[in-house]
Amino acid sequence: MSFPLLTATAALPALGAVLTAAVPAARHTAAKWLALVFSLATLGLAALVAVRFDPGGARYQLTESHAWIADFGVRYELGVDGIGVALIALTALLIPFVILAGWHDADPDQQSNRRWRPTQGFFALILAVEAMVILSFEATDVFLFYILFEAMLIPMYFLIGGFGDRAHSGSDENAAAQRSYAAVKFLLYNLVGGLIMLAAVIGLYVVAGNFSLTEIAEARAAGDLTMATNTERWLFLGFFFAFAVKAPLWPLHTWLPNAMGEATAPVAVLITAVVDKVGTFAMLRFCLQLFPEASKWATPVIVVLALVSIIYGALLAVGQRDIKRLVAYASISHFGFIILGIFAMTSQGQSGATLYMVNHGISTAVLMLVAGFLITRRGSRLIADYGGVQKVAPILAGTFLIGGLATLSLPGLAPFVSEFLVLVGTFARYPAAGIVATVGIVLAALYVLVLYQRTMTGPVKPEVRSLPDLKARELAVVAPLIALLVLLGVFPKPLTEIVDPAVRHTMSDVQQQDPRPEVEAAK
Amino acid sequence: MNPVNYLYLAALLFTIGATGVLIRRNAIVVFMCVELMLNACNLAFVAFSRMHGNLDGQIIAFFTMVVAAAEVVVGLAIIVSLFRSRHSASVDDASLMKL
Amino acid sequence: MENLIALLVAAPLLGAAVLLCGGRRLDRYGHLLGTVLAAASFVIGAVLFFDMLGRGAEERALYQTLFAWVPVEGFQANIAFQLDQLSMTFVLLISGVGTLIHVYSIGYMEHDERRRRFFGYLNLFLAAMLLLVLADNYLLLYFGWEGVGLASYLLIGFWQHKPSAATAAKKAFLVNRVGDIGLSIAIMLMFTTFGTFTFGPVFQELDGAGEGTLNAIALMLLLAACGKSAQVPLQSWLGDAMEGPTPVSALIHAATMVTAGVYLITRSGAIFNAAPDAQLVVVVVGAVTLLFGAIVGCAKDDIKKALAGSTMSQIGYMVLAAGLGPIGYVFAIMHLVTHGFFKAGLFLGAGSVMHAMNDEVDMRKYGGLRKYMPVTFVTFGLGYLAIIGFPGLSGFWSKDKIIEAAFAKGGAEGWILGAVTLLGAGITAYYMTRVMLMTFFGEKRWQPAPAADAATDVEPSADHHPGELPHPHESPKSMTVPMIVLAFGSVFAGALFSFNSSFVHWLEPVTRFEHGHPPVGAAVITTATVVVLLIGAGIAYAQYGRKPVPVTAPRGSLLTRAARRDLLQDDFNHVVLVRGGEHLTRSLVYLDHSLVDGVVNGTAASVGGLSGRLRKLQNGFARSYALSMFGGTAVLIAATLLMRGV
Amino acid sequence: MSTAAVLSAPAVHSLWTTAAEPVDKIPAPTIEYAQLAPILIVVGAAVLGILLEAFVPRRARYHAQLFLAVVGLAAAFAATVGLAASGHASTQARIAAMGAIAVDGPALFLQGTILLTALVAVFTFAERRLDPAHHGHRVDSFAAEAAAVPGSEHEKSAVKAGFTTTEVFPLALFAVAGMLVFPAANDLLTLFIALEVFSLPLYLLCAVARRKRLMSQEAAVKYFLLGAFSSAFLLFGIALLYGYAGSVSYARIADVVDGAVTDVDPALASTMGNDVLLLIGFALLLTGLLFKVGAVPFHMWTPDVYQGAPTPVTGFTAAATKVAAFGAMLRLLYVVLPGLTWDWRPVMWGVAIVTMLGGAVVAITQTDIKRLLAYSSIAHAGFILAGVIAATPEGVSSVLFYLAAYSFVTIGAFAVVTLVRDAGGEATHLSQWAGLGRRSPLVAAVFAVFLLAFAGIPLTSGFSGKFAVFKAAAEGGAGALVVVGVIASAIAAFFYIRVIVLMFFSEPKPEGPTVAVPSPLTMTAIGVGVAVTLVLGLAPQYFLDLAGSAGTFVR
Repeated sequence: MSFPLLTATAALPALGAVLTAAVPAARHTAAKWLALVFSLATLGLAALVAVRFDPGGARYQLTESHAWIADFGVRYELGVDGIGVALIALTALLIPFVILAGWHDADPDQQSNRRWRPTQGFFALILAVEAMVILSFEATDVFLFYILFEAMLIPMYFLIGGFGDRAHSGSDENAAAQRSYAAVKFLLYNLVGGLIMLAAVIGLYVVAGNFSLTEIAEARAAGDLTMATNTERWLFLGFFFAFAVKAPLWPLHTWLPNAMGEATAPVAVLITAVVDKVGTFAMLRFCLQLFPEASKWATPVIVVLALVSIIYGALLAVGQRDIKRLVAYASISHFGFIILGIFAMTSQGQSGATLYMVNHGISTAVLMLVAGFLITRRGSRLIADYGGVQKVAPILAGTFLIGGLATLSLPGLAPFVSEFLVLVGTFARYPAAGIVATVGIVLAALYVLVLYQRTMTGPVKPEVRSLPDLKARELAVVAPLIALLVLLGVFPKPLTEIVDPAVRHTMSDVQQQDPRPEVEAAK
Repeated sequence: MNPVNYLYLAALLFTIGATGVLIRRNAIVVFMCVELMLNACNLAFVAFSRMHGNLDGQIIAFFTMVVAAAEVVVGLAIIVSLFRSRHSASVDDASLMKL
Repeated sequence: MENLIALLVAAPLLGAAVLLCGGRRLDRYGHLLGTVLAAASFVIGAVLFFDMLGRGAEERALYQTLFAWVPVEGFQANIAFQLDQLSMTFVLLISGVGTLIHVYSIGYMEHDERRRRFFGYLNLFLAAMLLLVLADNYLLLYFGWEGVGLASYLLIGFWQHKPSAATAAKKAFLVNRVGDIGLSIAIMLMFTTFGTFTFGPVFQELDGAGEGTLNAIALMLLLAACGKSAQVPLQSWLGDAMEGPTPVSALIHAATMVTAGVYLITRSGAIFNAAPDAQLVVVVVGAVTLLFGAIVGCAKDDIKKALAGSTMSQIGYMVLAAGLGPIGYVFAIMHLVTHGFFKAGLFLGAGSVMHAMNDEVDMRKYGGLRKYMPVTFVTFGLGYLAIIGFPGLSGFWSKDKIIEAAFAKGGAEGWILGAVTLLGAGITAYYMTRVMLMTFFGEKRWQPAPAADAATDVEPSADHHPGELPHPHESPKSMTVPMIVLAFGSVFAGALFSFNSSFVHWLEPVTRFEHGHPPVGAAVITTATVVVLLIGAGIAYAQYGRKPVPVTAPRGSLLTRAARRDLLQDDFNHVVLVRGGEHLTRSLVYLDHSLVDGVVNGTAASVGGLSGRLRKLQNGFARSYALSMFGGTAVLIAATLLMRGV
Repeated sequence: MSTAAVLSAPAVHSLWTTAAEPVDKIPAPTIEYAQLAPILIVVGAAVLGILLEAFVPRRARYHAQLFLAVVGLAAAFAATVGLAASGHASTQARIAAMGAIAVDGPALFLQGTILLTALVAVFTFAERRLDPAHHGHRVDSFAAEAAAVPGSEHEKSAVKAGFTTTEVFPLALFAVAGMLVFPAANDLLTLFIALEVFSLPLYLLCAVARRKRLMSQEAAVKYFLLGAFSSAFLLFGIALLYGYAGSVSYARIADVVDGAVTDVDPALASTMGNDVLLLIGFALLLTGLLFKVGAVPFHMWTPDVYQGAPTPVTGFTAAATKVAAFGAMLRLLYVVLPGLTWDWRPVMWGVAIVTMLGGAVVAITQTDIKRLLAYSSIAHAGFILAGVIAATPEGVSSVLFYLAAYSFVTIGAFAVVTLVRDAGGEATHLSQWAGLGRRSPLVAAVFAVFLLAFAGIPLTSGFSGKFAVFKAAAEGGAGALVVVGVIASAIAAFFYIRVIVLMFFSEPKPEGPTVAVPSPLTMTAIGVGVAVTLVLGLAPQYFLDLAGSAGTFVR
């Protein structure tokens, strides 16, 4: 038996979480370093996964399979395809930066008692989320995936509710109340989604008798397993609902602005850049693969919802007065693009959607983390409280602008590639949808530039006059991410190479072919 | 006499007992009504026993009496201690816990 | 040789990267580095140009593929360049004028503490613009297209502390984005139609596509061109873009970037030729903008805005010419190049004047400057003569050809277009004469410099002395030399291009060329043009040369007032788009909270309310609990019996 | 117990027919002592406990009783394991005590669960470190002298003398004995007797709280009256079934219901034809059992009793009663009335739905942690009912698994409740729990684990159980029930989360309660709860196998 690399990649951060949590209260700095070291080691393992992965090889690689709960037809089955590798890499990559960015977010205050160890808890929870997210990208057993899908809510919930932003728009009690409202909303939305999925998971078992993604897919392809049309549709809806809540898709999105607004910036990044990706990833892997017919059946509605998300999210972003909520609504718009790409059922769309997941993760991380640095300095999330920051903190403003430009999909930065692929892929199948989605890029420019203009330009407000520019630690967080944005914007080939074969498989799962160009079709 | 009539009587007694439980306030009386219900059961047992021509029902009736006696012991102990604390045996007065 | 192409882009890109990431330690040499790298690009361009001249007309194009950019199943986009005569023309224009403006900026931005960054942005612009014209496919072109948009955004808003500059920058980017939708959709259409968006294959496969599709593609490309080239209806950003430093206006908003739309249409000539309906729209857009810009230019008192109106108008000429098809492409590009010289020169002249006048832009507060700034006056004057089409100067050669081509369109259309272009020439003469007279002639109307406005946080520049009258002086060498070079271009470029139809022959392999046959003789048209421009100039002289110019603008006619407000287009935008948009977003924010969230919260609340009511059943009375049990039993019995139907 | 032997149908018959003949010798009933060992050990321990109460000096009683109870329960558990190991759960399953008691898989599994639960509960009964010592005497949760009037001189002197109600141990043992018999009962009379044997001690246990005695007594009265009321229904149901089948033996009734009897006399023929007897009798019988499991609308005693009873007793009642009652219900529905499946399933559907939704909905607005847990237990009863409804062997084993998982979480949760105290005893109002996570992160975290398990979050036993039950229900054709269950779970999640929010995200109040440091007894109880919760959540396979192999009833 070979070394269980995939398990190790997930187990390492889990181990890190346990060890971090166990650090004595007085040694909270040690806890941070420990967490950072573990996250970097995880990144190393993730890199190893990427290296060991052979784009031309089998669909699922580095597979592991062990008996687990035979009674439920559940096995501990892992395996990655290109999409999984890309997202594991994203997760492992972002966590060290999240940790570094949140370095002081959970420092204990003086008067808290000795048993309350916020720092240890904060970093342990982040690592726990990392472990679960990575494992969920690796799971090829539906049940295993479901368990992780649900279980990761708990550490996220504590991260949102327990370590809220110290900057807020109201009084202290108000902030605590809002934060716990946001955490509860996050948990309940996702839990409801998850429970509905649970019903579908059980239904799937009743129909298929086991939870192995590969086995079910093979049986379906071979005709050994047939689902009644209605059954398949109901099951699909059950799965999709959960993923749509997580993603989030309009109109199930309202938890995201609250959660991202109230959480600290690194946690907000964790939500939108990492955890939410599990939802879109699962649409691509589970919805399409398990229920190809129902996926096709539901596509028109989902495409419309995705379009609404794109436009609606962008318009609401324009209307926000709170920086972090603005970024949250922008993310909703972007998730619309991802979902649109997935359900366009073209290779460009799905490759684009996968790339989009990665790129959106990085670009939002830049924008959100810089916004977090800014907010921590000034102690307010309200756009109106800023002005002229560019003058006093040019590097901060510059990095913020780059994050914003990535968000509006400027060519040369990574999100452009993915967004364009999604648009092209959508347009090829649904021209009208492609055109409507294109409007989203104008609105993206609007909310990004309005945000930049109001916060960074114009006369320097007295309150921001003494804001320091980015410190070395903060620059160390942002600079590599920006470099990555540029690299993936100009040379995304390493990513497309591993994603492409996986998308081909998915396309054949749903028995879809790309529409042929008009000229060729005519010949 | 038609054995079914005994059953009707048993059902009647049972219903009277149940109604008593629902409408009487005094815990002792409520408890007596429960006893009445148990005795209605006994009547039914005995009647059925006779109908079927086996002894099971009659033996059960004895058991029921024993159980009823045990219930009296426990019940009265509880009710009496409640009465001594509250100087009232009304079940409606004992409503500290609600909602 | 083709390996040099990438260097064209790489040189300024390197400059941008070094200058923008380098930090303060580069402040002292940054501008020089930027200028040298811009010049390097020009030198490489020149080398490639002479190399190109050495080959036969049909073998001149060079290709270079760097690497696969977005290789996805069925979708192949490369970072690959195509350097043909059309691209070469632009490369020389961009890097040439760009270098001059770098030089000019050394002096112009001398006192700005963020000069290094300014040069970084300029280099970024050059790189993006070169990428735009060198791309061998539409997606890479789009890369450059947005890249110049970004550079334009950064440079318009360079003085970010001024809210007006920040707003103008944002507006420019946004309006351009609207145009970009067109380019995106055009690329998508090409992809679904041809399976590719590389120039060569697309143009070869055109026969296989339906005319409707081609019209759609062409119209989308036109939309993109309208955004970038400030054509009606997306012209509104250009006037505001004058908030940027003047060298920026000269380079980006006069000579190069704004002409990218013309490049796009010319580059896609094959598509437009196959889409006559779309071509008609192109012509109409060009004609409308031509007059629109000219009228706006007549009413503006801000020297840069007047020139901006002129730019719009001149690009209108180019677009119109490009819309005429093979009879016009060459002249569109020719006018583009000559316009690049004289308009850049005019802007630099304007910048020189502003530099001397405490950054005053209102021409009503100039007057009589010819004596104080002789070099500026002469170079500006030559540019003026060139733009109005004074016979023999550059503008004459290129504009005259366009007017001819417009008449040659034939039929009623030909007459209408010809008339419009002629009228435009007259108006051009009018407003340019007005600018000339108000600035350099007449008596001094100088005003004391306003006190530095604390609210806008403008730092006083070195020669900014609040409360004093300006002391106009000639600008330093670094500024005047580029102006002189451009003046040479303004004077001689047209003749050079027209000599032996050299420009036509140069571009013909790329754009194709057909001789137009105007209904009247060329000489007649030329004469008419000269007459019209004399009339225009004469009216202007009558209004502004003979009478003193009031320092405060008179109220003016309805048209004048409308023209001052950009023919009310901004008001329309404000009311419909800005206000409407604000209402829309505000109501959506409200709806998101009350409706989308409200449904969920309402459900939660109603469950909670139900809970509260059900809770009341638990009233603490043992007897009611017993009743519940009794009732439950009854229901249970009834249900059981009912099930059986007993 | 030996009397039950007389009732086995053939024996009675011969007795009846030979009554007139001279009696040479009375045929002695056969009792399989070994197979009944768990029950007998517990009964013996209980009886011994009474004797201890009578003869052991007061100061030694606590330790003696505790020792006896623990040893008795542990021995009984060992006996259960031994029986299961020797195949009595599967191949050797048979009916013992002349037809009165079944020794088979479900019975042994449930008995084992009850015994373990009881063992843990006894630990919490014995906890004496939570309250400060009174007059130098350590005190537990039970009144010094339950008979004394609250606040009277009599009570004070009892407290001063250091009296304790050590009777709770034998009472608990009797209750356990009844619970052991309840799911194993193989005739209706044994069922009834077992019901009373475990109910009556519980009524008393509810009444003996040391603090808040009025509430304790009120809880006892309510529990007693309603319990007696329900057992009357049960008994009348038994009477009707007896009338229908002419026997109270499960096997016989099942045969009569199926029409599989050969010796039909005219009386039986006439009653057999009367399905009304059967159906009403069944409905009444079900009423009695649904009361014990706390299903809507027979649930209303639950919150009041859970709140008023001493918390260790609440935990014990909540966990063990549910196990026993569901065990009996399973046997009744699967062994006695499989022929009525089409009659009882729709009714049970209805009950399950209103129970799941009712419990979850009303719990939302609760303000007392014990009442909240009570409503939660109601909702859980609904989930378990969904498994019962499956009417398949998987349904049985899923319910067995769920019960095992649920009971340990429940006992653990109530054990944590005993720790959070202020001057007035346990601080059960939710507002007092605000900020607990900051004061005592560990206790709060443990309680959060229990709450998450109640909510059915993956990686806890609650999820495994819920999944097993819902899976069985779906496979058994009750997909719609699963959907309702999912909705109810979602509603339920809300209030579990509310408590977690309160503990972790609210600022602690300065005058808030303190968390007592318990003795190893309670720590063990809580530790076992956490361990079982996590083990059954992460690696439930062994226990699922166990429950699966124990899924067949002997008939």
